[in-house]
Amino acid sequence: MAGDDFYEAPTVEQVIQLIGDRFGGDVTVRGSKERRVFLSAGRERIYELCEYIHDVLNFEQASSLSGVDWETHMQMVYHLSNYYNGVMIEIEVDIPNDDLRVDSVTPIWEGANWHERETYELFGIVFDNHPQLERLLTPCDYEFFPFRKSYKLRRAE
Amino acid sequence: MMTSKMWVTMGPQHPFSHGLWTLKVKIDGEVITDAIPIIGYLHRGWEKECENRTYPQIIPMADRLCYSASMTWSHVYVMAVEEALGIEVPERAQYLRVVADEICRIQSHLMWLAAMGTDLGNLTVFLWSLREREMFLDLFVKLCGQRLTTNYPRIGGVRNDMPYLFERDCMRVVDLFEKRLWDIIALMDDSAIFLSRMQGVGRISRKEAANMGLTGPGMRGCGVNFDVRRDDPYEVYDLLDFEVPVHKDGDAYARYAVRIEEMFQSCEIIRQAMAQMPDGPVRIKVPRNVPAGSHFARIEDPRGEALMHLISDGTDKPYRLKVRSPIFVNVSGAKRMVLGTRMADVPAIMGTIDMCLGETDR
Amino acid sequence: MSFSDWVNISDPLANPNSPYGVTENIPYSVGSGLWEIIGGILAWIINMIVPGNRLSPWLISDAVTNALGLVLMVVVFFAVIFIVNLTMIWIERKVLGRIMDRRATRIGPLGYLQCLADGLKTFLKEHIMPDKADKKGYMWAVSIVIGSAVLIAGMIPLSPRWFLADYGTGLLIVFGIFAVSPFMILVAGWAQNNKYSLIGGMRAAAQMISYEIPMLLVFVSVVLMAGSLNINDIVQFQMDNTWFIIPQFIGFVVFMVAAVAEAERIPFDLPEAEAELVEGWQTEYGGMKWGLIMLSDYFRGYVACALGVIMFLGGWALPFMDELVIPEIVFLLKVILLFFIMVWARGTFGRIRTDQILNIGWKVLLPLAVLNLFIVVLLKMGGVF
Amino acid sequence: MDMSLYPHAIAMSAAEYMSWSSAMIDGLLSSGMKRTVDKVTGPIWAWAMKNSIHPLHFGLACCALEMAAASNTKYDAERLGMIYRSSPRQTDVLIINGWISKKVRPDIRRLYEQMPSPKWVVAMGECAISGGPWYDSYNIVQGTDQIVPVDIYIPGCPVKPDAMIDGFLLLQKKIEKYFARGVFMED
Amino acid sequence: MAIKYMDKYPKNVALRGWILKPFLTTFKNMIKTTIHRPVTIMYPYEKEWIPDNYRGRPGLVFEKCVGCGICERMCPTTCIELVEVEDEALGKVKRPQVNVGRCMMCGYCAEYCPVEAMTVTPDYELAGYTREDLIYDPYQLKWENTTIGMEVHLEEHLPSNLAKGVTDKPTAFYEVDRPKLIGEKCISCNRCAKTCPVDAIEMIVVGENAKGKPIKHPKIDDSKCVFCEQCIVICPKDALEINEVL
Repeated sequence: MAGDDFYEAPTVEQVIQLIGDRFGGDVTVRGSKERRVFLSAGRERIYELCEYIHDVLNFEQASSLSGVDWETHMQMVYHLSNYYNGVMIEIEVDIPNDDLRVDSVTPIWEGANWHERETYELFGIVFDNHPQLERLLTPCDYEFFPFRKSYKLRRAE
Repeated sequence: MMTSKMWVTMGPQHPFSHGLWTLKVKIDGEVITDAIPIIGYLHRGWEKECENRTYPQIIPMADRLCYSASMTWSHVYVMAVEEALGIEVPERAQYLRVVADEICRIQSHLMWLAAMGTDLGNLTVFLWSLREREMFLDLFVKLCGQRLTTNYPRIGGVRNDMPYLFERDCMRVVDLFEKRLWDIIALMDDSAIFLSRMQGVGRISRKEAANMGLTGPGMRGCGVNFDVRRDDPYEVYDLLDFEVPVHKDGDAYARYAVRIEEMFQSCEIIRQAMAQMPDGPVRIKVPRNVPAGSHFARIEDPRGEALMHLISDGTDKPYRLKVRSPIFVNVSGAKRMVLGTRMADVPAIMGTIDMCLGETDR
Repeated sequence: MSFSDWVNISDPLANPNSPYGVTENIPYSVGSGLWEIIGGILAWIINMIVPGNRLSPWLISDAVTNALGLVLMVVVFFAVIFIVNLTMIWIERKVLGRIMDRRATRIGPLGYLQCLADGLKTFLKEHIMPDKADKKGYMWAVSIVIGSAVLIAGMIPLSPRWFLADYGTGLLIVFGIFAVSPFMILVAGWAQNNKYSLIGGMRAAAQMISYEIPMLLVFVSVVLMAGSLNINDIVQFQMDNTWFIIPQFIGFVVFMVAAVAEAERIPFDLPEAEAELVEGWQTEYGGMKWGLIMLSDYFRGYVACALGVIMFLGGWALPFMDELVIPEIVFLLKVILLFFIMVWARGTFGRIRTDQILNIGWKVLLPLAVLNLFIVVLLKMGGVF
Repeated sequence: MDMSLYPHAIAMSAAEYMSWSSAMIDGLLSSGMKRTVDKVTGPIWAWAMKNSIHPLHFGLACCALEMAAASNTKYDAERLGMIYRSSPRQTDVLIINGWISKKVRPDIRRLYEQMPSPKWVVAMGECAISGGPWYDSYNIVQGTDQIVPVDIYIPGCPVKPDAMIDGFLLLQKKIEKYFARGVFMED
Repeated sequence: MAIKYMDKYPKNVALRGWILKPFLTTFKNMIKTTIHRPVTIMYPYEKEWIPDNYRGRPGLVFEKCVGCGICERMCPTTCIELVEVEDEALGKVKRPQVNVGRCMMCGYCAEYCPVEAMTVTPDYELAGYTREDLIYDPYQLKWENTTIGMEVHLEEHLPSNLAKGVTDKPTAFYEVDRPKLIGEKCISCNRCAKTCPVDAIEMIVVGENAKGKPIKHPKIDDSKCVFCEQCIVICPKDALEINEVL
């Protein structure tokens, strides 16, 4: 993003400071530990937030993207890491059950591609602007989303 | 000249795929113009199954996540649970975990070296490195009672203390291994044929690697100087002195060299850990219910960065357990790595990724 | 009439109809002698059952003895090469086992019978032909691959007294038939209707054709130096002068590299590259057909080594001790020595790439072969030989 | 050579050959010759088959590593004549060494069909025997015997290379029994 | 620490004769293994030594077992099932039966067994022709010559002990954890006493109810109890709960 400084290896304090400055109330800081920052964000600005984290804070790698089914709503959890001082950011994004859509971060991190495909097929969360949102792990004739809590395994019955 | 291109499906039963996956390549003569990786042949819903098992029951399941690096996977699982419980593991247990981790890293790298040897057409490398691997598996048998699926770490420590004379065995194996590894190196590195197969093949730039999310030796072969053990230390790695090998080239040879050097460094870590190991308890009692919360732990797997994200809800079973597998991300870049190379290079490139499909498909 | 009247072992070379009347030929002697015994016994038994029949005298007539003696000669000759080949397979397994620090085969005494078990097993397997395969090409390719391999193996004499035919064109025809199988491999690869085998066949054709040329150049220089195409003459010339490995060391190296490539062995086994092309051009062959292909591989390996021995290592001759040793044994030992080097290379190296193999063939071996030819011409003109 | 000396060399038409050979087979079967031949040749075939087991080079999961380890220097399965071939056409034994997901199930069935008979299937490890740790998964076939007939079950998680060789010794006994009933002139 | 390998390689192979070094290396090894014996273990004739704690199939010491069912509860693959068997000395008892065709040999049954009846055994040659062969009933499970190494002990340290500085008193959950009674919920049904495999529960009269019938509450004998949780599971009113000691 133009006009912003480039931070090669921001510390935890810098990360909280910068994100707070830029996004204000849209992003809340849930807490922080040594080398760990926990954020939660609204799903409208998640793409912008991720782009800012990638371009300005220089978090080059999306470690993990995972979906969580809280039964009342779904959640996406992003774990982002950098290659310099081991700081990781965790972002939680809530998604309402009646509109399972969120912006894809694959244009930012190519490594997020398969994580998003996996989340799509296992939870049914649809990622906008994803280049190839298809089934990855399960056979293509599966109609259900196995990781949702509404799908029970034999042992749980 | 007009040539027609054809799709060749390599897999799922194919000698180049160590495990079960498919690489569909479009070849023009011998040159690859397009590629589609297909995975999921080993998908078993690991994360879903864990939601139906109690916390200790998941440890042996985590062993089967990646069968050639079982120790690190159960380690990262118990670390995530300990993070959620907020407990500190006894120091001796931490050292024991480090030792077991490094043994696991060496044997996993040796398995990779063996597979790499057969990929490049040499059975001698395969058998020699499996011979060295047997020594480390014997150590595992003595320590944990199984060759591959160790089931060694426990929530709050490790299963048992070192058996009698284990330290001596460990030192002997490490010394012998360091001597014998040079034989394999002489076979690989001093041979013009192997060098010509590996150098300049499957080149990845640093930027691409970062964007793809490449981790582990693949990433360090591209010139990224990062290692979770050193830069985000867990257990007692911050008390140990070791080097992180980094190579600038980013080709198959760079990844090979990084792994070989890592084996030497692991030997050194085992020596130091054995020397510094304090006396004391190795396992503490932990409550069976984990307080609600969302926690994650990451670790340096032999293949890259392993991360487990645990969401607990106060019961004795996890609410959600997400596994970030390094190979899952590395193999998604397979297309980018093989484009423009020849068909004969595919095993050489995919061999240096060190596939392990158990953790990829989960 | 008694048994001895029917079985009379004569000197086969004294037979006026014998094709080997002029020179000594042990396989023929053994063959016709065998027939004289077997046919004699048969004739005697038949005569005992039906006295005075016309079949019995016919069985031991000169012409029949000749004809069936020739057949038995081929059988004897083939049996010897076959056993040598089994030994070579055994040596390969054992040497590889020792290089890799393991026991290798243990079936039978010292593991010698392993290849026999493998061979017998392939008889048992079901005959499968892929549905979409080109039936004629699929079957004929195997026949010609194994046929040509056995044919050239039969054309190599083991000594001046152990051969099937003594022919003037000698090495030329051996090389000619040696070059047939790449085309049949291409046909086989295409006929199986499998992409791996097609790529394997293409690789085989490209590789073998590019390695024929340096090989032929080396062959030309040998023939030029010996002044004859006849194998006996070439060996005799080496016995009279010196083994060709000394003046033509470059030629020997070029020949060995090309021979390894021709025999499709590591490091040049690209057509069967297991890592990327499953089993290469043999992917769809199973059962007996595959067994025959494996056998032909070893026959071609034997031929390549035998050619190397004849052209460079003095054939069946040993210096200073011509009278003391059995020439056939000397020849086979030398063949096995060369084969050991091939196995050693297999245990040491990996497989090289398609573009590299062609580069080596055209850019390294071909100039070296030309250099070798140049040296030979210089030596010849200088009157050294 | 004087061809006139020979009887009419090989002058049998295809139809003649067919009728001749079927008459020969009937004769052999009716005269009890087949049983005699089987008694002599059966042990030979059994010896050949059991000493030359070529398993398919097919790794599924954990036990694939132990399968590789069984051929390493310490255990060396080649002593028993086991050599891994990559093409199913050239193999005798299909080793299922891991869990079978629903995605790979048709492929395993296909590999089995591609192998020429006589062929055997070995279920190696818990996952292949009964689904093992993944017994309640939605994507796993609970046991190999649901898709292909299995001859030997080798438990272990993963199977120790020794145990795998032990299982193959058991398979050799089964092969001996198989050939005791005779294979001479059978399709 | 120093880099050991990477600064030495790759060397210039042209100067080193391209392929000569590997040739010599393999030749050296060939000579070595020809003179000495290769490392191969000729398996059916000789076997390698394995330690006692090797986790093969589970074993059972029939006499020690009390049929508490901790192994059944801990088994991650639910391959253990308690079956009723007729024993000459003990009569009708419950003993574990293991489906070895599903057991993943994690050793949990041996580790958590409070009476050291379940053991790990070094028996790994288990191949069979059918799946039924692999279901081991309690008598098949027996393993002669059980050594101490096979009885894997669960040794945990209580964090409270460690805080006090006591580091030489390892314990296990079945030694310290006990069921706790919530008195007002108990309906004196006596089920826990019936189901207790070690007869640790005794019903004690604590008073009389309105109708004059005695109110019995279970009293747990701590020395006998192995904390198998069977009483907790069977209690119809959830009057017993887990009391963890940390």
